[in-house]
Amino acid sequence: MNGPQAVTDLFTGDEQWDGIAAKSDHDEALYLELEGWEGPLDLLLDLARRQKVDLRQISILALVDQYVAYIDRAEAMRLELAADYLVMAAWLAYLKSAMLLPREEQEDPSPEELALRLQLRLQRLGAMRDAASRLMARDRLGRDVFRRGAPEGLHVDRRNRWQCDWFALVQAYGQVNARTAPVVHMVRDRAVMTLESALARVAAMLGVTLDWIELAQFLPPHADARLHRSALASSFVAALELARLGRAEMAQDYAFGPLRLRRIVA
Amino acid sequence: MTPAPPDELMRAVEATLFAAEAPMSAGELAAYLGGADVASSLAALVEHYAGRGIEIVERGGKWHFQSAADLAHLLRREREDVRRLSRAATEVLAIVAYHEPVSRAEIEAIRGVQTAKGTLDVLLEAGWVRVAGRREVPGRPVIFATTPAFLTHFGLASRKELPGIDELRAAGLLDPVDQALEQALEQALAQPVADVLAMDGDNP
Amino acid sequence: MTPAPPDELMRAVEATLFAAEAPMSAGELAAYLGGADVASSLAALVEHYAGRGIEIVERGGKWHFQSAADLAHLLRREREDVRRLSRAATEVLAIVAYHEPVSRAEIEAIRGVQTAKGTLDVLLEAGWVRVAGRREVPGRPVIFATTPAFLTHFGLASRKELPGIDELRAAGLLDPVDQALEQALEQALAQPVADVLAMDGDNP
Repeated sequence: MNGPQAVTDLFTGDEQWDGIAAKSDHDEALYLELEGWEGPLDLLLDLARRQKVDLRQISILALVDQYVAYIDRAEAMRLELAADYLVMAAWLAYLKSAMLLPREEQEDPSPEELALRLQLRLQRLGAMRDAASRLMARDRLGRDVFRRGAPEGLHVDRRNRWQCDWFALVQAYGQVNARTAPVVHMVRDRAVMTLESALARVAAMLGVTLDWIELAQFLPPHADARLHRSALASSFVAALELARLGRAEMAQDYAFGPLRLRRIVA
Repeated sequence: MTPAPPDELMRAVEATLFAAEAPMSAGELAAYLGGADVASSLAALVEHYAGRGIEIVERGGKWHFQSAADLAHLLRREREDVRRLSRAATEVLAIVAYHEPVSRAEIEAIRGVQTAKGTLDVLLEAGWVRVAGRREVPGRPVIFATTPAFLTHFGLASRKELPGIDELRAAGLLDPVDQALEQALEQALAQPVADVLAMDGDNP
Repeated sequence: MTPAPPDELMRAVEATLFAAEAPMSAGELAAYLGGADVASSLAALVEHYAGRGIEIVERGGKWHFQSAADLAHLLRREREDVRRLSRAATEVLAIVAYHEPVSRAEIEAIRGVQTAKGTLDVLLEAGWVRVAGRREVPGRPVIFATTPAFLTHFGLASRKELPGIDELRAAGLLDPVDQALEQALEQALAQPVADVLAMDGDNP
């Protein structure tokens, strides 16, 4: 509100919606309103309303006559008519003649159906036009009812408080360094006895005697635990290989008992 | 009736809604006020302001203060921020509101006339109509619906409050013509011929 | 106390002041309302609103509505979200701290990956990193350095207190990448989902 104003000045009403009901019945005025129609259906609706009956009871024949008469008058007054008004006039004239024809000569769809369709369309348009009037007549915000003129407004200032600790910082730097430092791959030297050396060793030791020898005796003395395990596995496979070749025989007195080996003399 | 003095939550809801630049939903209010349950405060405030010069109203799920409607004669003014709508635009708006979601072709079928592009644009720009997706039929036409701002502007708590919508629906006036025609023809078949003719209005 | 129902003039004054875009004097109100005597209405309104969430006040002879003074904190709220620095941001911060002043390209060279713009923004927002001018090389890239707030936050008297490479190695912080990655993954799995997302996301 910009300063005071007398109430009387404010009560000037609202002209942005002047409604449709207030059309004059006066003929001249009616014809001059031509530009105000939103198309032929709109004009038909207004003419129908002039019958002052419920749209469900409207006489389609009378409406056709009214419309055609209206178009004729407008043409006589040399008002420029858009083509769709003339198309509608022609269609209505066809509808009227079909409705007056004897029934057996009628085509499909029947003129009654066409008339009913027109009537339904008029009803729907009429309903929406009334609804629009009622909607516009409501207490509208900013016209009839008002929100607060000068609201303070609500403000939420959002701020982030970032968190990070010393360890995370230093660890991150360490990881960056570790990630980007050149990486050297080294395979560690491991104490193993290969199958070849085990084969040579077992064969050589078998060659010395014809007696049974326990597998454990083939293993290198004083080997550390990892070499010992490797040597045991390799020597066992070597013994199996020699037995397969027919150069040695194996014996074991009971399950998990000591495994013995003896040379076969060819 | 001696109303209880306002409690702190009610005062906070009152002050927040009063200061807000836009309508707020109960959820927004609650979030703003640290998760409080604002429903009973809102109800108490509505009651408190009933009959006063200003009131608290709910429109499309959002709450705001506004001046009492019966004081319109005092406050009414022509302002640029109230849109002047052409007759075409008011009809299109009504059709969208009562039929939503609705395509442009459906609007034109009801109005019997092509709708100028500008007409829908005005409603979109006013923030009363929005594009509500596409209809999954051949051509996938865009469909339109109203917005919460539409409800706010026209003082409607929801679309159910659209004037006369129940009667229109009951009368079948929100159904497409084809559907209504079928029903009418079925009814007509069940009636004697004379009635059909009377219905079509043979008498000049 | 049973308040009298508001009379019409009081309602009019209430609505007019509410809708007014600027404070109004009693004289302006009276003129607006057709010459009515608004003094008693204003007094009654002041009394009515006493203790509520909103109030009517006079300032320099002009009247206006405002939210209750004790609720002013509601109108401007500050919300502080505590957020963990993402892994990427932590790395960038560490690089700035160890190598400052350092350009973005140099940071990327050290990290071995591209750095999202938001990552440096976060550090600037946190107040731990500042723009420290430009490097006088072709392109004159912006260079970054840490701030006193950085030292304060991490409890450092100076940057010299940051552990050296040898110390990092001794602490196992220079372990091969895959191992470090595994650790990070384990940590991540032990964290709530939200934290993991925060760790991965550079942006607030």
